[in-house]
Amino acid sequence: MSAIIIFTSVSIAQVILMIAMAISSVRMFYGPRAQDRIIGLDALYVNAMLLLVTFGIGTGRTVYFEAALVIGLLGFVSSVSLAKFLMRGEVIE
Amino acid sequence: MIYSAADVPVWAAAAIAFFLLFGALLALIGAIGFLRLPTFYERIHAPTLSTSWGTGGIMTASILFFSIAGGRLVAHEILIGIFITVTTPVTFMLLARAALHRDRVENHPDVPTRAELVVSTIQDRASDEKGA
Amino acid sequence: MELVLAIAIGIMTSCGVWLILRPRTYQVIIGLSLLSYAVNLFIFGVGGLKSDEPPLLVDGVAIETLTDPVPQALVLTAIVIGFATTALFLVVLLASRGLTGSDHVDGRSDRR
Amino acid sequence: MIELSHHLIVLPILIPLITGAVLLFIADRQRVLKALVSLTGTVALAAVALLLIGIVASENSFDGVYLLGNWASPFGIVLVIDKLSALMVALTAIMAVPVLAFSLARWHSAGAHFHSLYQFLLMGLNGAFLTGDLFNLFVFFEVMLAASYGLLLHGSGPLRVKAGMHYIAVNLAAALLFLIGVSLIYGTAGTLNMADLAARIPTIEPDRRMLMEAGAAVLGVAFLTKAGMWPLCFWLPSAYSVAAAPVAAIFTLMSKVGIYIILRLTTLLFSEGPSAGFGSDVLLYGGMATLAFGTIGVLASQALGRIGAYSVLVSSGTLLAVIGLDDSAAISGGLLYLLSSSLTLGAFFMLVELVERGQDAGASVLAVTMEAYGDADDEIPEEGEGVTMPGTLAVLGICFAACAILLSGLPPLSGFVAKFAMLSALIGTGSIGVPPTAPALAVVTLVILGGLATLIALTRAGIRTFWSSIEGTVPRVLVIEIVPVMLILALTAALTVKAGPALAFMEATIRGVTGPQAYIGAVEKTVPLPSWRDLQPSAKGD
Amino acid sequence: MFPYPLLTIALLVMWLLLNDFTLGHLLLGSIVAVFASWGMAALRPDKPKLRKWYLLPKLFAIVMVDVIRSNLAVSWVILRGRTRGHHASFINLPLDIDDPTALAVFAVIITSTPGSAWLEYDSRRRSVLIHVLDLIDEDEWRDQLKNRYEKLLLEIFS
Amino acid sequence: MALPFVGSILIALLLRTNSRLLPASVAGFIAATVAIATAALYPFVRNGGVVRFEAEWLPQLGVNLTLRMDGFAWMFAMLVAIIGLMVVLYARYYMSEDDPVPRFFSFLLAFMGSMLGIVVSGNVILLAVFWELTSLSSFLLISYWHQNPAARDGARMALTVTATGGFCLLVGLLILGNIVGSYDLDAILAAGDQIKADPLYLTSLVLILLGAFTKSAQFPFHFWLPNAMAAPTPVSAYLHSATMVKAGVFLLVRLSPALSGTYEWFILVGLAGITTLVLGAYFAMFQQDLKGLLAYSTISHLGLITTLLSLGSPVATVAAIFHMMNHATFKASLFMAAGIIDHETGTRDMRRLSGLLRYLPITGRLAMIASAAMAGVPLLNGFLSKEMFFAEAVETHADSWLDTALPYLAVIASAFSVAYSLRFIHTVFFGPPPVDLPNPKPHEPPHWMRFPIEFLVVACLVVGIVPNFTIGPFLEVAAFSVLGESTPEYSLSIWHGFNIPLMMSLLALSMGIAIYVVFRDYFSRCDDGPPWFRHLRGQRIFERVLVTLSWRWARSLEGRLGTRNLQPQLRWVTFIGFMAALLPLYLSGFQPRMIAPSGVDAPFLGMWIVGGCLAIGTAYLAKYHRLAALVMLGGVGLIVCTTFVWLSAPDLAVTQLLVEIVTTVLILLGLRWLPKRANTLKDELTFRARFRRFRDFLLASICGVGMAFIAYAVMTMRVPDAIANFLLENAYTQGGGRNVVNVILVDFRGFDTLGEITVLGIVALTVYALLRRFRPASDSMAPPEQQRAQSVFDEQQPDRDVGDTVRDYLLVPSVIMQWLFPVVITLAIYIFIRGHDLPGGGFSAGLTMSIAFLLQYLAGGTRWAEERIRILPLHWMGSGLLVAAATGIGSWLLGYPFLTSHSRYLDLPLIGKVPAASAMLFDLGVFLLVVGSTVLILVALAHQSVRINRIRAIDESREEPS
Ligand code: NA
Ligand code: NA
Repeated sequence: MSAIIIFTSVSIAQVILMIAMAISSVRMFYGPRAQDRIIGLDALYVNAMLLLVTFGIGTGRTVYFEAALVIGLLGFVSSVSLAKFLMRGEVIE
Repeated sequence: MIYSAADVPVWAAAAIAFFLLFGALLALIGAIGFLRLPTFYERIHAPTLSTSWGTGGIMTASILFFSIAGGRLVAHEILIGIFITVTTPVTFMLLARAALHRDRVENHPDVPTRAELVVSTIQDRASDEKGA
Repeated sequence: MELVLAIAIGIMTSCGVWLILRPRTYQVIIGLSLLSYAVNLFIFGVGGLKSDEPPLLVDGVAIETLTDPVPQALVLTAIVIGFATTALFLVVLLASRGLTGSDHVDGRSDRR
Repeated sequence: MIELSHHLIVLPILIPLITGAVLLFIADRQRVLKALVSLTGTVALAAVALLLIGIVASENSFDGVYLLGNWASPFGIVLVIDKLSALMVALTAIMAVPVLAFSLARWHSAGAHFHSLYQFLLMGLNGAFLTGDLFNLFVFFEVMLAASYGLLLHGSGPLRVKAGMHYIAVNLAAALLFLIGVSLIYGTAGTLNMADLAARIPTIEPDRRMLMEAGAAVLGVAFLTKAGMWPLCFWLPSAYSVAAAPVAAIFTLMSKVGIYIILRLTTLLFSEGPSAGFGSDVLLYGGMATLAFGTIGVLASQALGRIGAYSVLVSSGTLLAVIGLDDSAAISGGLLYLLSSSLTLGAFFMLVELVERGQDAGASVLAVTMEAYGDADDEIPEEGEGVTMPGTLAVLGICFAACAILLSGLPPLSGFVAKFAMLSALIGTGSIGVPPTAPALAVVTLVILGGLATLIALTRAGIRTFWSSIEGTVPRVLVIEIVPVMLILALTAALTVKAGPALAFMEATIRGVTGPQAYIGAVEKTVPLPSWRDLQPSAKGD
Repeated sequence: MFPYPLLTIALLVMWLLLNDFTLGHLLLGSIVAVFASWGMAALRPDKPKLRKWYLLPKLFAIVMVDVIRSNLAVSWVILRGRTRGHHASFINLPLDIDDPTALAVFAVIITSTPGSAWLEYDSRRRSVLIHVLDLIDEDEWRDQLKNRYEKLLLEIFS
Repeated sequence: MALPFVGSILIALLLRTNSRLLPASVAGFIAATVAIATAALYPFVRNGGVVRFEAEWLPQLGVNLTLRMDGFAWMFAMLVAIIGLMVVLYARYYMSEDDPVPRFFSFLLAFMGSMLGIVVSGNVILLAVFWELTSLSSFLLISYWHQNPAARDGARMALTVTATGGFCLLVGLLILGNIVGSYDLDAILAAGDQIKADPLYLTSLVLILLGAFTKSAQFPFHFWLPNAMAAPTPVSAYLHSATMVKAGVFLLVRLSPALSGTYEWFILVGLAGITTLVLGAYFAMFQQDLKGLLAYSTISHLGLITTLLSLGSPVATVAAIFHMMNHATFKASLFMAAGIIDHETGTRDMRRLSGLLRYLPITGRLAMIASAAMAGVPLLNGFLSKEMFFAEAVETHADSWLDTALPYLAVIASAFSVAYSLRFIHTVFFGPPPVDLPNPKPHEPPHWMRFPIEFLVVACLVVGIVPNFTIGPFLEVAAFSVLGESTPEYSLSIWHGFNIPLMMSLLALSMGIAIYVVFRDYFSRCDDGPPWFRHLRGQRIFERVLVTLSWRWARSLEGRLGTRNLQPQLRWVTFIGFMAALLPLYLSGFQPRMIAPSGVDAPFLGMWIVGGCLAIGTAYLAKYHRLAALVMLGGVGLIVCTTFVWLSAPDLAVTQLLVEIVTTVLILLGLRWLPKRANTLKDELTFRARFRRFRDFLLASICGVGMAFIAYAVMTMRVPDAIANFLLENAYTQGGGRNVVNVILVDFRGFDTLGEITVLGIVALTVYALLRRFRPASDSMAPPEQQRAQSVFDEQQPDRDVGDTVRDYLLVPSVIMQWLFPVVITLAIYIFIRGHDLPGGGFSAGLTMSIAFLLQYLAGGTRWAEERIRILPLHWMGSGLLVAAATGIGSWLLGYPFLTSHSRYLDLPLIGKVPAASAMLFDLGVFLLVVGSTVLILVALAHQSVRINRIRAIDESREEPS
């Protein structure tokens, strides 16, 4: 029973997160501004991270955690660089 | 080590399912908001749904699942929560500031210029002092 | 799964090939990146696709069910080398741009 | 315990690696120390290579398989030294010393980290020659390529950067094909070890084998790009002609890596069994096309550097066509030709720089890089230390003539001997009474035309360079620059005199590679040492 | 030796969360934590004057609750769609805190709370521009920001 | 025989001497020694004997240093040696002090050696070797005065023509070798019938004849010889009359037993010979240059010899050999005489020369005798052989029009030769004294300079008068060695009665005189070259053909078949890559198996719908929206990363993610230096552009489809016995790790990893080296517009300083990023340590560590970061490589191969068992290198912004004073 509950909820959560990712990627394509695209990427990262965690719950393994952890801690680095590039035209001054 | 969902009691499974769906739905709402809100400054509020309790919900679900299925506290998901909370604002702040800069360069009417802000700050300070 | 991944590889290959045939250096570098994604997934795929059978030895899990680790190791090497060459190509295109003043792959001056 | 001498096999890879790594600790300012370390490493490499070829040549029983990490053959990576790989390693090492010496006159200080890159290039070359594993081959290919990118760009300047970008782009694409090919082979044959692959081919069921062959073909495209087969070769003339002289000289070996691997793999995988003869037509006609294109290019070129670069194509085309003809006697001659043409072209590229130095053409490339902007971190020191040689022009002229004779295959130097050995096998006494085949005759014709074109082009260019210059400014050449050139040319002379034994060695080499059984047997019979882990059972488990 | 004790402890906790709670990892984690805090020391950041650090949990709790509340609020705004509309606006807020770390904490709190975003800080004027998604009563917002968070932060970072 | 080469080198070593005597003496000594040595061999060859010498060279290919001297070779060798000696003697006086004499004698001896080599080769390949050597030495000798353009061009032409012929000859000989099975001359000569019956006979014959004809200047390859007259006269005398040009006919004689006697031989050789004979003589009459006249005469005489050889009859062969000798003697002496005239008067133009007999009485008379021999006047040697020629000409050899026409043509050519001989003598030595000579006071040369002419003229006379007592026996021996048993009976006497040949001789003589008398005035006035053909000069045609062929056509072909642009190259690579995969499958009829696809996972499908769209979006936006393309590329990378997680590759996911991050930052760092590109300027789509796009689109599409097809085919294929099984089974028991991927990376295939990190290191070094020289394009020099706008803003605000905006902007982020520094370091260590058993490892850890550094650069800027953290990337890299290598070498000490890993569990107090594998140490090396390289690359790029400020400052300070 609990296996079914968990399996079902994980599956639904994954589909929902998938849809969220798809929506984020729409902004990545249409913008209209670079800022929107970058936030889209950031959102994509976060949603993907969540997806990975749900995947971990679904499989009952902790080995996929590291990927999520790396996104959580370092995923922002690329968006920060992009953001700084927008603001200053240069990433490292 | 592989944790089996069958080892989890039903109440816990229900709780896990709740947190999972709660988190996922927040993430989805955030995404929808991000898509639908009309201006950039409004749009940046939406994704924080998934970085705050969206993440929170799913991390809680994960902590519950692994701790209960494994029989001992597994809480490293907290770290993800903390990291996401600390790092996402950095991007958003920088992007918002960049947007502000560009809007000011383009003389966007809705965006306050620094001159206006200086005036309002002085007024505020004055009123604060009055209040004090 | 196989079909989905195969089509995905195909799409990335197409986009990558299209881009590396373009005249701007930036398009070429993006194309090479896309192509290396495609190729990495391709290498990864030759071992067969299995979900949730990572090649980690855990007591009680039959070895036969695990995913082939060799392609994974190859992909890791390929990722590293791909990263290195992307960095290199980037710098070379910068140098070319600096020396010729153009970002055309043949250093031609553009109609700007 | 294995004998210490067995470790010799891995040394051609390790010596340059360690030398290159040690060089990283030495600051650029300490040029002399850097040069000294680099030279020491290269000389040590040459010593090891000679030792190896000596062992391989003398003993038939030499156990030439090295199990890296003590893993049994198809599971780990093996290094295999047979006569062919020993020959290539020796060629590399022997070329490396004079070329490095040449670079010490000025080129090594034309940019940062020349010596490290040079050592890593040697490492890549040797690794590619020695490895018995397809993916490891990819890795060493990349080591070699990465180092070659660096070296090609050494000295910078618009010409080099443009050629470098094309070179890199094409080779990146080829590297991707390499990966596709290797992984297809793994996905269909389940192994990466070349010997194991050869042994498995007969047992693979048809549809897997078809896919495996497709993989091999894709892999072949990568090698052919490196070897410079038409129409995958357009990057080569530009890259080789703009590279710094010592770099171009050592690059001549790089196109031979492609040839070496094609020879190795065709003999190993496609010489018998169900896939026999796979791809040989492509090699034959591709080789002929390359030969023709190279010939046209040689004729069309005015600059000596481009003539040299197109000669590389001529050389590649000849070898590919000969391999495609699949005649072991001709391939033996081809090996001799490979040796001779590599040495000659190496010497030629260095010579070109010396010769053109008087004409300001080469100097202008340097001058571009000299654009100073305040930070003088790497200026190229003007030459002038040391005494210029007396009779410089005469010596240069003699060397040039020797190169022209060698490249065009005129008697009596090794260029002729090698071409003769090939042609003789294709139409000569090798097959009494059996008329030569039409493709063989076509190859012969192209080889002869190639030689003729080279002769015409080099005479034209040589006359213009040495005799027509009115002002007659004698280039200032240092002893350390001309002696390496002469040394390499002396080697070709030695090859001429000792042509008989040399050819005998080549024949033995080819006997060793035709028919995969010897190679497969050598690899299979090598078993790992009893494991350290097995010796200490207590350490097992957790 | 221990330049940032609080940081070192936090890192140790992080280590233990990542690995198992064993004696070995305690030891190893301590070494790693000390090593990493040396790395921090090398950066020579402006050292935060952390005074009442024990108030941090209180701040944390307040924020958690506020975040949940604003999560729901913002969700509502989004789901309601355009039909009803909302009132997005900029607020300029003069600040009393000037410690960089405190400012950072403040910024993180504001930004990670859905519905408000930290846009621009002006060091000369010591004021910050904040964007609010659905501004119903500006004074209430100001009040909440100043009294709920800034005051507490001022206490923590003297 | 090696002697001349030794001498050549010896003299080359004397290059610096100024003396003319020393090199000449050495050369003379060597020539004399050769002559004496050869003479000493006479007893051995006299009775049909053969002297052989063999040294091994290429035994496998049947080519050894086989020297073989029979009578014919002996005779030729004597000729080479004696005339060589004479020429050396002559040259010793001829060469001026200003010339680099040692070089001359060195080349001359080299030539002599090569020529002797041809003569005594007992192996046809060896013969070909010496053949080309004569071409080379001839080239060097003709271009001896290389400051003279004519000498250069003449030399080049001679080399091109003769070397081409040489190559043909070589192939022809190779085919002969194929027919006979040996390159040995004796074997080939013995296999005449076999050769003539072989289907390849004609091919071989044509190729060999091409060799012979080019060397012997037969029509239509004759044109190089007159141009070779730019050489010093001794060279002309020696090479271009007496010896080298004889090599061709020598070869014909040599191989005649094997090749001659067929109709093809007769037609090919005869046609060439007769044409050359007639045309050469005809052309010679109209030459104004003394040496030109002699050169064409030589051509004509060579044609005569060739014609004789075409006939195939034994007597004709004897006559040919005889005429070779005769021609050598009189033509050499005539050249030397011409050389003296040139030397004394300073010109060789017959229009300027006149009445020289009064100044050069002896030389003049010698020349007259030699000319008479050339014209075939009785009592001289030329008469005898020409008489034999006439006798053969009237006989029928092969029934054809050629045979019928031969006697008439022979007489006509002979008449021409009388005419030009007469002209030579009459113009130069008779008539009024010359006016305005460059050298107004010609006089007889030193006696020893004239001696060679005297010697040779005496030889002409003696042979002409008493042939049987002089040349007779030797000719007999030579003829016998060629013809063997079929050596004919022939008579060398002067008087055979009034027969047809004599009538022909007389007719020719009188016709020749008549021609000269009639056309005398025309000859003395006309331009150089014969009428009608004057403008059709071989040289010019040759040059034009060469230029067209080797220059224009080659260039246009090079352009057509090759490219110097990148796009076509990449198009080729992708196309051929596609074909390489497709063709084998198509040809073998491959069909993918349709296994039931393992159930499609909805999120996975969704992921790739997103991923595919992002990829297409990337391709679409990459041209005008670089940043957008980069963002979307990052999205694709993220999807790839989740795919790895989904499909059981957590290690790959982590690595991919980290690489993704670093790559994005890298490209952003680079984007700063690329030009701004606005999409307002759309390319106008010409038809060409449309077509190109369509083609590329097609190529991209088929590549994609093909790749998908193959990917699907291989993914659905199961390999039963892949090596993976072993690796999975032994990773823990033997490799000591539970993460099999990591065990493969650091143990099973650790060598790959060693190479891979080297690649990364190399690239970092290259990036660094290249960026040290980096100078941005002028439009990227200025600070980005955002920075400029912000600075302006700061300046305008009364209460702000420049830089305040950026300071405020980064205030909060930098605090956070600083605090993250130790956290990321901890994460890096964590990833590193767990790698062996769980996902992670040195590479991911290294990348994480470098991101930690990167963040500090981002937060505080380059200066700020470098004031605080001193990273020495090169040392990290060096240590990484050394640690990895040392770990590998460490196993040697235990007697194991490189990189054998050793693991054990250490029992530590309090902590318990701790795994300690040498593979961890190796992984440490990886870690160090990755950190070093990544940081070096990023920092080198980041530094450009700092550097640009410096450059800008310098530029500004430069501009200000001016
Ligand atoms: Na917010
Ligand atoms: Na101001």
